[in-house]
Amino acid sequence: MTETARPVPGHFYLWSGLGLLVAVALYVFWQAPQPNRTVLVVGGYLLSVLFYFGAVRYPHWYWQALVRWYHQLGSPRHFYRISGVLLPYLVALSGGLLLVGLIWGLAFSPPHHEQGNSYRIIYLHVPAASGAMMGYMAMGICGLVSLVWRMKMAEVAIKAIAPFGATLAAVALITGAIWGRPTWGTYWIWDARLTSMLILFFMYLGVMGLQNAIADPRQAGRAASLLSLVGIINVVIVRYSVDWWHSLHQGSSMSIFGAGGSQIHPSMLAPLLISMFGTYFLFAVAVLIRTRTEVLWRERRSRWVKEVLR
Amino acid sequence: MNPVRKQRLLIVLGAFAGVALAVGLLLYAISGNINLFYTPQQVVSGEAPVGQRMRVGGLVVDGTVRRDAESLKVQFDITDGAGSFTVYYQGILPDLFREGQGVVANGTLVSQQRFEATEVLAKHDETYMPPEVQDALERAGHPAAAGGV
Amino acid sequence: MSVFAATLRRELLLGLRTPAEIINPLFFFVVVVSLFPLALTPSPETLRLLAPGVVWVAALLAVMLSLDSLFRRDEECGALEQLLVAPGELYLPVLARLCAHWLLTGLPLVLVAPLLGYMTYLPVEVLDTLWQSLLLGTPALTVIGAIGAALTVSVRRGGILLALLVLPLYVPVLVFGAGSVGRALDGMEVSSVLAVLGAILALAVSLGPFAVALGLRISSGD
Amino acid sequence: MYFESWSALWQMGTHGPYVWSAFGIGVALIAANVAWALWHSRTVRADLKRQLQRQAMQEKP
Repeated sequence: MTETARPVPGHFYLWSGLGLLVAVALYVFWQAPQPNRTVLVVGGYLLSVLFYFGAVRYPHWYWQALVRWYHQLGSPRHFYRISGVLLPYLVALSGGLLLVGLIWGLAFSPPHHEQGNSYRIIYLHVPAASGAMMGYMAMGICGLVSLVWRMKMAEVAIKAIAPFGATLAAVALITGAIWGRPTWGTYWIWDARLTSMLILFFMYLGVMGLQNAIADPRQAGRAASLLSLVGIINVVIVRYSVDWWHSLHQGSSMSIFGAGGSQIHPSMLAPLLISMFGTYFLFAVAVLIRTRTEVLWRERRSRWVKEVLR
Repeated sequence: MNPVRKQRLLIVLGAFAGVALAVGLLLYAISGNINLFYTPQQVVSGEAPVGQRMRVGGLVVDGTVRRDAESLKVQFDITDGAGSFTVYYQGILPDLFREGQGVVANGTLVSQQRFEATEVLAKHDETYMPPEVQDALERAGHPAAAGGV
Repeated sequence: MSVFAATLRRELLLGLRTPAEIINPLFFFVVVVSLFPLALTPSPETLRLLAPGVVWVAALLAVMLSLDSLFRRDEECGALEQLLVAPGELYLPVLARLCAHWLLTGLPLVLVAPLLGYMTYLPVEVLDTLWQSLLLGTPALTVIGAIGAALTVSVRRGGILLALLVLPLYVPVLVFGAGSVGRALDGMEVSSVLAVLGAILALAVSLGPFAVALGLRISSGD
Repeated sequence: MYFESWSALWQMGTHGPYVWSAFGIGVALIAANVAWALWHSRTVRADLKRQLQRQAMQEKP
């Protein structure tokens, strides 16, 4: 599997230089809000370079690595080993980022020009909400993988994601309610975002309930896979339908990030982004802990578990 | 083609037709006038139907807010720079309601100059900045400081 | 296509033989709607405002409660096992079952809805929108709910669980269904909202049976 | 630090109760979730170990 190092060909520089130019031009002329633009353009460029090296230049190595990675992830034994190596780093990373982000947001970032200090709830609220949303998306993708390729690890992952996702959704709802009190004058509004987060919370509960109701783990896993896949379509439709519904009845103008995009001052954006990434890593930590437990339990009769526990 | 294959093909074609129908219906729905949100310019130019319930939005014109001393009645003009009209409302205004700020009102357009609101919502500003930055922007006469709609 | 017709005929005949399963959801619908004037206020203005939501929520709950009988009987008498081991695609028999179930439980709701709308003081012009929206909405509710019913068919006493799974999935249909009647009440055009309901129905009918069939296979431990 | 003193940080103008209660509840919920996962992992491991030992005991004699 060792590929002899080939010299980087000249036309690579040509194409990547052109790509860089296009990226810069996009960045300059694009009308999107600034932080989104930066992330998208830089991320897109890096991804395209990765894709070039992987899929175009060294396709053989790329596919081999992908297939091997997929198989290792799909095999409980390898997953247990790799996740055990990864876990301490993830714990350190998430703990560090959350500590820095939350303390920075609470004590060091400036207050909001209209809301004063109450806006500081954003540093917990937005990471929790986006984590809950991304968690459901991940669950839906795992559902697809488990239904199409019958991959055991994907079923286990769904079971592991649901509890933490539900907790994040609950945290987003509670902190949002507390934030709403000083800002809007009420704990609860049937705003599009709040309503869809509430539905998301219910859908997490549904997946957990279905998991618990079916005794056979394989069957429970596949049932939850189908439900989370159907749920993903629902989450998208609910998001739009509630928006529409409000354009019929009352304003969804209270939402924080409207269609016009958000403009957050860098002194507030930095801690927000840091605590967001901290939350994502914490999500990974929680999912890995639960997945490892479940894997050990499901594979308890196999030899490798006995060796691990010894 | 054997019958099982044929049946499968028919089912898949049927499902595709269903999805295509759904997309077509959605496109039809989007092309219709769903949005009931009107800007002051549309109201003044007569695009907004008089006598119907709708939602309007704009900036509160400086110095036009008049509160009734005895009751909760209040009136103010809203504008988007291209036109303005008067909103009449009875009730408690939200905390973020200010002159020069964006508002959204639900109610009925009685005439092209008179909107009777049943609900007034302060437009929550989408910008997040510290007060010093806001002051600096205002001093520089930056339009964003006035609060977008 | 003969599979479809045969299954539809069989299911309709079986359903007509147990009229309680047809009458119970209908009775539930009527009783729930007529409870609201007693609980809230008999004043026409208030009731008229609330009527779209009340009628729609009652119809939604009636459809959901009727789902319990959708696969339960088949499961108990072993017809479901037979269906799963039979050669050919599950899509058509499943679709036929859903059609039969809707014709027996959903259609009566649509037919009786104008009467209930009249009793809750909806203006006569709005009654058209009411039954049209229910005609488009209730089959979608049946199909979406059937996914949940298929997943919980092997769960004993799965009624509450079914509600937990299905009610969040019903939100879009409810929003557009009650929204269309509300718009008609405000004297606005409703064709675009009805078109969205139609789109949801088309999507549910064309893709839903696949999910239901998969759910049945999963529940049977396949 | 943006605030001049610890008490100012605690009070945050008038918004202290809101901010601190939101952070308290949110962080407590998330921490409880992770703690629950850890506790569950520990009990499962202990159970499996005990099972293994019992099996080993049975096999020896």
